[in-house]
Amino acid sequence: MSGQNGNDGPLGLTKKDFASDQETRWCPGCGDYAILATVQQFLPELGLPPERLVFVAGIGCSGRFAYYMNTYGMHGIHGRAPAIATGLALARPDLSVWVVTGDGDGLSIGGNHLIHALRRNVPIKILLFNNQIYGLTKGQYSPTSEQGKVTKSTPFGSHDHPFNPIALALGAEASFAARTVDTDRDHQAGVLRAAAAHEGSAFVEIYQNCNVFNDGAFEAIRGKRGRENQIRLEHDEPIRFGAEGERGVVRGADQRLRTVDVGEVGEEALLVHDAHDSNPAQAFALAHLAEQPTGPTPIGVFRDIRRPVYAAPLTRKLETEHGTAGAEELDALLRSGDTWTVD
Amino acid sequence: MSGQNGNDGPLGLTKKDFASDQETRWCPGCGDYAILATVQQFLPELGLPPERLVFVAGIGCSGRFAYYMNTYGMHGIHGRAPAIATGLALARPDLSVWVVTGDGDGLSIGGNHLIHALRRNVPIKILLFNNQIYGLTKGQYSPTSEQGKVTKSTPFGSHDHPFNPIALALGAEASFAARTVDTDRDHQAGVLRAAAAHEGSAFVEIYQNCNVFNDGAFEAIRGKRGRENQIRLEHDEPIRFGAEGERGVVRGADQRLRTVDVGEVGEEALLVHDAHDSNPAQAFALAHLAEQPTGPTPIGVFRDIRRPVYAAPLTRKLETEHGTAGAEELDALLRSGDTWTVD
Amino acid sequence: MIGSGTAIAGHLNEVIEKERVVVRFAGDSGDGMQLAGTRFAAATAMIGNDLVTLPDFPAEIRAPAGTLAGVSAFQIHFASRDILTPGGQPNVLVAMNPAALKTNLHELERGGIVLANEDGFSAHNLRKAAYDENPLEDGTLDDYSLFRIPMTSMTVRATDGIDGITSRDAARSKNFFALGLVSWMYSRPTDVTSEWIERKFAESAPVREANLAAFRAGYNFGETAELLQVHYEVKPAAAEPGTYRGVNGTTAAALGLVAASVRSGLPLFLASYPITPASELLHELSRQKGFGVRTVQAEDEIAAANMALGAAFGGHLGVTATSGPGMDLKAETIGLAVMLELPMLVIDVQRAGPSTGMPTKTEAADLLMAIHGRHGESPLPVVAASTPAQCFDAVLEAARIAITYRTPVILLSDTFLANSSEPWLLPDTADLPEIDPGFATAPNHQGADGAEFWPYLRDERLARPWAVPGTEGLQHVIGGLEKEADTGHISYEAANHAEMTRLRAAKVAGIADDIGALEVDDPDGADMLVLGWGSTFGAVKGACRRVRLRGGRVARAHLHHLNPLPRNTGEIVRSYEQVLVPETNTGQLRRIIRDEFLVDAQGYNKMEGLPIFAEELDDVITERL
Amino acid sequence: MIGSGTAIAGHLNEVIEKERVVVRFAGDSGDGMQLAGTRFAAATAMIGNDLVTLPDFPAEIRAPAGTLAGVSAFQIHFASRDILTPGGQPNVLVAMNPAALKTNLHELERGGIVLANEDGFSAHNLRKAAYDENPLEDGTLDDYSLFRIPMTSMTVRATDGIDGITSRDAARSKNFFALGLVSWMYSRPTDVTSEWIERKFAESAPVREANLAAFRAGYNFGETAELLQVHYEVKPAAAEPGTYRGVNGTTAAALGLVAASVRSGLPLFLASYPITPASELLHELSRQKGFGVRTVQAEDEIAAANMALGAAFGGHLGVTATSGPGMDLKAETIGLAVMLELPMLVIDVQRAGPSTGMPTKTEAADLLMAIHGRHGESPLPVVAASTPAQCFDAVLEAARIAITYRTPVILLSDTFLANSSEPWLLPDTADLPEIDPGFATAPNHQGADGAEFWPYLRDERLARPWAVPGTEGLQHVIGGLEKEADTGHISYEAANHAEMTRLRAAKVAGIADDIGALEVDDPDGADMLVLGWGSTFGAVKGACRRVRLRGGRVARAHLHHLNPLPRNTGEIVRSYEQVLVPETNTGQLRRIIRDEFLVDAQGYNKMEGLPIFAEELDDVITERL
Ligand SMILES: Cc1ncc(C[n+]2csc(CCOP(=O)(O)OP(=O)(O)O)c2C)c(N)n1
Ligand SMILES: Cc1ncc(C[n+]2csc(CCOP(=O)(O)OP(=O)(O)O)c2C)c(N)n1
Ligand code: SF4
Ligand code: SF4
Ligand SMILES: [Mg+2]
Ligand SMILES: [Mg+2]
Repeated sequence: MSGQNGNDGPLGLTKKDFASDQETRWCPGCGDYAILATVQQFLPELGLPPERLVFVAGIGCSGRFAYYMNTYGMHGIHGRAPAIATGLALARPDLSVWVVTGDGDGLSIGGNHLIHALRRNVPIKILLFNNQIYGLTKGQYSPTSEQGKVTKSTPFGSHDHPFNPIALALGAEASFAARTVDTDRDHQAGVLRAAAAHEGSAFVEIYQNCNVFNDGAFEAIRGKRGRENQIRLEHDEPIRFGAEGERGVVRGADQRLRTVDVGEVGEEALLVHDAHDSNPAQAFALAHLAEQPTGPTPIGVFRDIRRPVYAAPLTRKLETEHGTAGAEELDALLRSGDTWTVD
Repeated sequence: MSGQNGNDGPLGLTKKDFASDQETRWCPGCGDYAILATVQQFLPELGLPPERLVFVAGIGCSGRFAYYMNTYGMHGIHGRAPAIATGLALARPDLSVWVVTGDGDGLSIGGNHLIHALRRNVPIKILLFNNQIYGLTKGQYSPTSEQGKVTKSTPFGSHDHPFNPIALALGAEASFAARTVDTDRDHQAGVLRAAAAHEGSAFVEIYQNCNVFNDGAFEAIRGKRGRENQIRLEHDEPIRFGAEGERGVVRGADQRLRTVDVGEVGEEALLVHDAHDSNPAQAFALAHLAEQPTGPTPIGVFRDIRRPVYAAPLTRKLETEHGTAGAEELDALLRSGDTWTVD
Repeated sequence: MIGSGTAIAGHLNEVIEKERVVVRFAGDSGDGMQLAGTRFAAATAMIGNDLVTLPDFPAEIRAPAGTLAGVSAFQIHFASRDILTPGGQPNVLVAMNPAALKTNLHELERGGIVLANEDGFSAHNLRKAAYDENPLEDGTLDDYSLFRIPMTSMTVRATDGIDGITSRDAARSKNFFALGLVSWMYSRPTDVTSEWIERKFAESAPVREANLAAFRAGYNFGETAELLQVHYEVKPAAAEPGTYRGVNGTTAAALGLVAASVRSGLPLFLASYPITPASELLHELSRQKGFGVRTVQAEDEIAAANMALGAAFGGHLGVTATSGPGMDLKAETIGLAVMLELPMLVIDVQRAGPSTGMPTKTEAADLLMAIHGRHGESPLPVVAASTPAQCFDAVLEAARIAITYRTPVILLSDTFLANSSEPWLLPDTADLPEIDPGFATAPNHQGADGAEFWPYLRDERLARPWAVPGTEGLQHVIGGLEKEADTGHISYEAANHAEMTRLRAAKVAGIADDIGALEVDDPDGADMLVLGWGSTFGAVKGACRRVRLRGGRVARAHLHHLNPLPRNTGEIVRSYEQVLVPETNTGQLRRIIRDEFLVDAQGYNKMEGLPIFAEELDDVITERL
Repeated sequence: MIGSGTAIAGHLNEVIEKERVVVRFAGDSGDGMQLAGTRFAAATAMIGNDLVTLPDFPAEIRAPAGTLAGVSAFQIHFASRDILTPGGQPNVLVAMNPAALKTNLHELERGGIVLANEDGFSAHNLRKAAYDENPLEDGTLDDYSLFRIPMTSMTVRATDGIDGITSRDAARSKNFFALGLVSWMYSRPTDVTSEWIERKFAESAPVREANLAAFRAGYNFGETAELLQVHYEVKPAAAEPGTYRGVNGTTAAALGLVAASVRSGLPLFLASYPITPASELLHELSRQKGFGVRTVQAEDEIAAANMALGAAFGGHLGVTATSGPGMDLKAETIGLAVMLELPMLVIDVQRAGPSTGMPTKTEAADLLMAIHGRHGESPLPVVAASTPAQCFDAVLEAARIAITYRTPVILLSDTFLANSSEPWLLPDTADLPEIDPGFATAPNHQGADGAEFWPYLRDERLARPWAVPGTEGLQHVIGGLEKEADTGHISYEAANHAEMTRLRAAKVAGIADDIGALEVDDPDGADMLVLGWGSTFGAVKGACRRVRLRGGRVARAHLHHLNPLPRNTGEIVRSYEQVLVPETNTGQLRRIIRDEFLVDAQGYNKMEGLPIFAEELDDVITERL
């Protein structure tokens, strides 16, 4: 399918049209390389020329991403990318605005801008590279690090209960929330496709391996047998997983979601995923099926609903308004209200 | 019950022991007065002398609260009260630390500190006075204002989809989340009691009427027939409401929560509230039973679970450690590592 | 006792001509004093007096009625010649209740007129204002001309019979009674006000009628009343011909932004977070229709600044406005804008005090912060407005610099400028400066393998090319890391950092060639120069005039550009024996002048949350001459 | 070509005595150069040489191996007399690969020694470093003494036979080979290093053995090799008697904080958000056991500052540390602390550039921001550290001022001080200043209805009482709104604001009586004063010594307190014809001196992300004398 080779963009653009000439500067083996490759390969699908795309990045290893794209880009300050992107997207609805952030950039210092961007439903796509660590600053724990994490800043283990990024996004009224894996090219391309198609803000958490400071954090769903632990959510499909899809998800009598052997409960007992459900409760329950990606973990699109895009009609109105008003209108404006004349 | 008259504090303290001599400066009729009275009346129950309590307030009409308490207090800067309180609570576990904030202070500028305080589970009690408006700055819309709100800053209506504070708190891993109403003295006292008893951070949303800039926002559950719209959550009790409790909450076949006539479905079909459920999914679903408090709306304790309090054991250790180490230990510390002597 | 009603009996309805008058309306927040004041100002402007007004709100939203904290006042200074400040001591004080009298009396001129609403001085209100005795009776006012007028009851009587109006409603119209009375005292035309009432309350007949009745009653009372036999006339001021309107600094700034948008062709994008007093600009622009103005209420000041910067990257005129603590929060983003070299306008409506301070009071103590308040060396231009109406030009100038030089600019205003108003001689749009954004549209460098776009290849002004997203072939990435000169690639190279530091500073310093010289007003070769900036303009000009009227020799100059300073500033300050810098801070411009020019500039520094008035400055100058 | 191995053949294993030597180890980030350098420094300190080191990390976490961006270097300057800077031009350069050679060669002294790891110069690595020719062969090094040594292969051979070690692992030990070689060259003792290796790698026998073998091999190679027949000796420096340890600025600051906690009896509370280079302080203190030290990694710098402030309100020594952009974000909270008048320590480890700038490079351009970087008038004391070890005293002094005067204090350090190290003569705890928090424990005012506590009733130093929660009867509320003098109640009263503004300023200014006078080092009555602050200390002292050795007359003084300045500062600067202020900014202290004292101070300003070195400053002074 089209994510495979970037050669089929409507404009005949290919992966290399979206790659800059800058030398990549991540550690050898970093998961960021895989994400970069997948994004560059996917973008031709959008049918937009590179100059219509903007990547706004925060600070962190993830933030370097912008330099490697042959699009417009801004490498802003720590945690503020969603705000910068909001301003840009509201000013320029003709652009496709993407945010690249990290678990520290987006969830620690930038948490407030993230949740407000999501509730506002501004048309920006937010890619959060979650490696559960601060990479650029050489290995402190992050808001997604598991409790008890031993890092440079927590030599005796961290005390913080981590965020579940998807749950946080849903709690913040996100109209689109999804999760994918750095090295899982097809799945990632599928999620990017859905995010791009979504009107309004889209939140995409990407499990990303930091092989220097937090190697193997996602081994359970990224490693050799990882596929078996990936509970891939597909809209309107019963939720099942495992090597032969022999496992599934049901709601137990205690009202909670559980994983079961399909054999035992039967196919029809399985929960059917509804990504378009206007009520976020079910998606939230799925997000909490796994507190940490150390066992079976849902990935894919948790939620994708239609909701008015922030100020969309007004934005169109303003676009047409601007320019029509010139010197004459300005003179009139200045003279509005009580005026008097001296002669 | 004990909330009624403040006369029965274990220390024989009464309401007035917690009231300062400062003249209250809220608008006549403001809901803040009712909250102040209830809190002052409730506090004697804690069995703590006033000097052991600290109220850390943000900026806003709500922030004035601190001045009216005869406890220690800090009226900080806009949005930062949870961070100030976190520092104080970690430094001084012997104190009972309360935060007073507003929907703008706590959810707009201060959103990040709020969600991080909740996930950390620091022992602070956060009272968020939600009047769905910016009061002190004379009436701009807030993150909890309904979409389309006409205010000074949005003369043609706001474009923002509001936060659901309880849902946001649950998305941020809050171990305690509750909602109550300014004028509902007993219910409010009950919620405060539960919050005080909870170990770790407690988030309490209080619907508060701003009769000057947003009068009647909570009429549906605060007005004359308001009681009927209050879906009062009680742990282990079936969830029912209405004048004679004739209405209730069930989970429909579509997996969603619904309100029904108890008569039709029968008592046993009703959802039983489990505030101690380690999984926040159900509490989250209840939070979304009403997007705005304009009809039947759940109030009370949504969630109240035990989870390790941030660094509690370490804090105890540090307390004993400090002071034991003096000049001798310091000399030893300075001389640790490779040293050499010149003579 | 002097000044009681009877004392001035005798001369019947005498008309005394006055050159200048200061009237202050004071009452409870609920008494509608701001409204009465504004209407009085409107009528006054109409008949061609020059005027400056100054509202003074309570800090509390609605402090309990009758309390000292709840007093709301509105002062208007009007004259038959151009005036420059809202006036120091009022000549007339309208006091609707004891609290209003208590908080304002000490500022009234000795022998000044007190118009007291007798009905407001109930035992209850006296207690609220912490008066043991009734000041209308215990001699407190012996040194003033006191007039006791039962305004409330007379208003109720006047509105009696208007249906749909209870006497409780009726009492609410007493501010129009007061307005009517004062209008008569100063021979203001009644039609302007009556027509306004008709328009304003068109939809509610009872209210309209009640207000009209009260207004007429007050006016007629003045005319007929026995106790008040004298009234005054203030002739029109000789003003430049043209069309005028009354404007406060907030409105002038809002219009300046719209003008900058029209003249530059850039859509206006304002992102702000509410804060007193800057919120008003957000309110004003959010109502603006027809010019494609976009306003956003951000989640905080940091987001607001970043949204404005994002919009600027997209080719809009990105603006953010704030006050006090909000400025602190924008520092990091402003530093980023310095690095990105993108146009961005930061409007700082200064307010009193460090931290939360005194949010509703005025002060101008953010100057050094504007210049130095970011980590590292991050130079940027700073412009300051001088009068309410001049906020229009100041904003336009700040926008011109930002766009032309691709730099964030901090525009300094303050609470006094934002809230007070003056007549504004309306400009013709055609005469306003054209601003050319000069977007980059094509590659600007021939590289080994073809044409390239170098985002930091500068023009003769050292400004970099501004290529907005959507422009084909000019894709580039900018960021906060140090970048290589010309190419804009990331660089940690020692010599390059030195060069870029120099370039950023030189670009800003070079703006001095583009802002004109500092003008000095020195008619008679003085030894002392009074150097002003910001809202001290009126006070300095007024004080100098007063000194000169008494034959004193004093020169004055006013800085609208604080960074860079006009080229001739040093030459000027060095040419005077004394340089006096009046500021509502502890001497911030003074420090700059001393550092830059090694001139022993001295200060007059007022830290009271109030503007500096011509009268007090006159004393200071006189004493030091 | 001069300087090739053969060229200096003849004099066999000759020992040449040297006064001072600068060695730089340079290689790929993966080559362990920092480790080699640190151990060389340790051994050097042990034998009593004086020394200063300077590490230079790449900005990238792990730039691709072999690239220019990936080069990591460590420089050590050691001598038989006290020295003050990490040295300008190295005498010896160890280059483990082509990239290391390329990025460092230009700084090597003419004719200096290059020890190149021949094995590292593969075609692949040459390409990575963008060399077309092999610089070891194309004459690039004709002007230097080049020694080509196959360090990798010799290391592999030396470790051959150690079981559990593949040749790939073995190659990793090559940094110890280099260390051994240089240790021989400068006659460093081997035992210190061997013992350290034993301890450090105790748990992994293979690694331990491999490193030991590599180290010995390198040392023996030096002794036996034909090509390298000369080695050097640097005699111990005459140092004050006492116990020493090597320390960098980060460790010294961390220990200073613990000392301040012990001497004041206040528990230490550090809240920080990670940022280069300040993170290291958080790391260091988070490891600290036994002194009740609490560290918190906050969600951002704003939260960190507020947590520290909250802890301070609770009676802890509240500290927050950051760099660059982090300082911008703390401004609002620092302003609140100024209003609250609570002790709080803000440590700013300055780094290069505005915005994100050059995060791993050094610069000291936050001085004016520290003083003016908040809205309104919010004065606070500023202290600056001068050498790595002096960070201990500077922190202690800053804490003393904060606690004694109830004020936030900004302590300025920088990347250079934080990362470089020097020998530290350890103090006796008993000799350290006692700090008395003097908590308020009882009411301090007799009110109408009994005893009251007034939180703003000041002592003779103008410091307010500090009553911590939990103290019975002293309940009070403090906040950011302006407050009435003495009582601390909210006040918007004009005169009160003026008075409080004066008091806040006077309190800070008064600290000048408590910090001692500025000392001048002027042996022979010079006309020029070199005035330093912060990390220029070593360079200024060293440069002056060099000038004097050549018979030049120059005076020097160093400011540890930047606000307030020592009382005699004006007197001193006025007493010299020339005042030279060297800074790694565009002239921030210079501005202060000019403004305060109207003295025409001149600057030497270096903006290269590097410290100022004695050599270059010597030239500047000499040229201006
Ligand atoms: C205001 C500010 N504070 C702190 C920093 C230092 N800093 C840079 S990146 C970063 C966190 C990086 O973590 P994350 O967002 O997870 O990105 P990663 O490197 O893991 O991809 C920090 C703390 C900064 N640049 N600016
Ligand atoms: C940094 C900063 N930004 C803005 C303000 C202005 N401000 C004060 S309170 C407030 C919002 C108040 O709304 P809310 O938190 O809902 O409290 P309420 O007045 O409604 O109780 C704002 C914007 C400020 N004081 N500080
Ligand atoms: S530190 Fe981790 S996240 Fe950063 S580049 Fe290296 S591997 Fe990737
Ligand atoms: S503005 Fe609203 S919230 Fe504030 S005091 Fe008045 S009524 Fe209460
Ligand atoms: Mg990360
Ligand atoms: Mg509110």
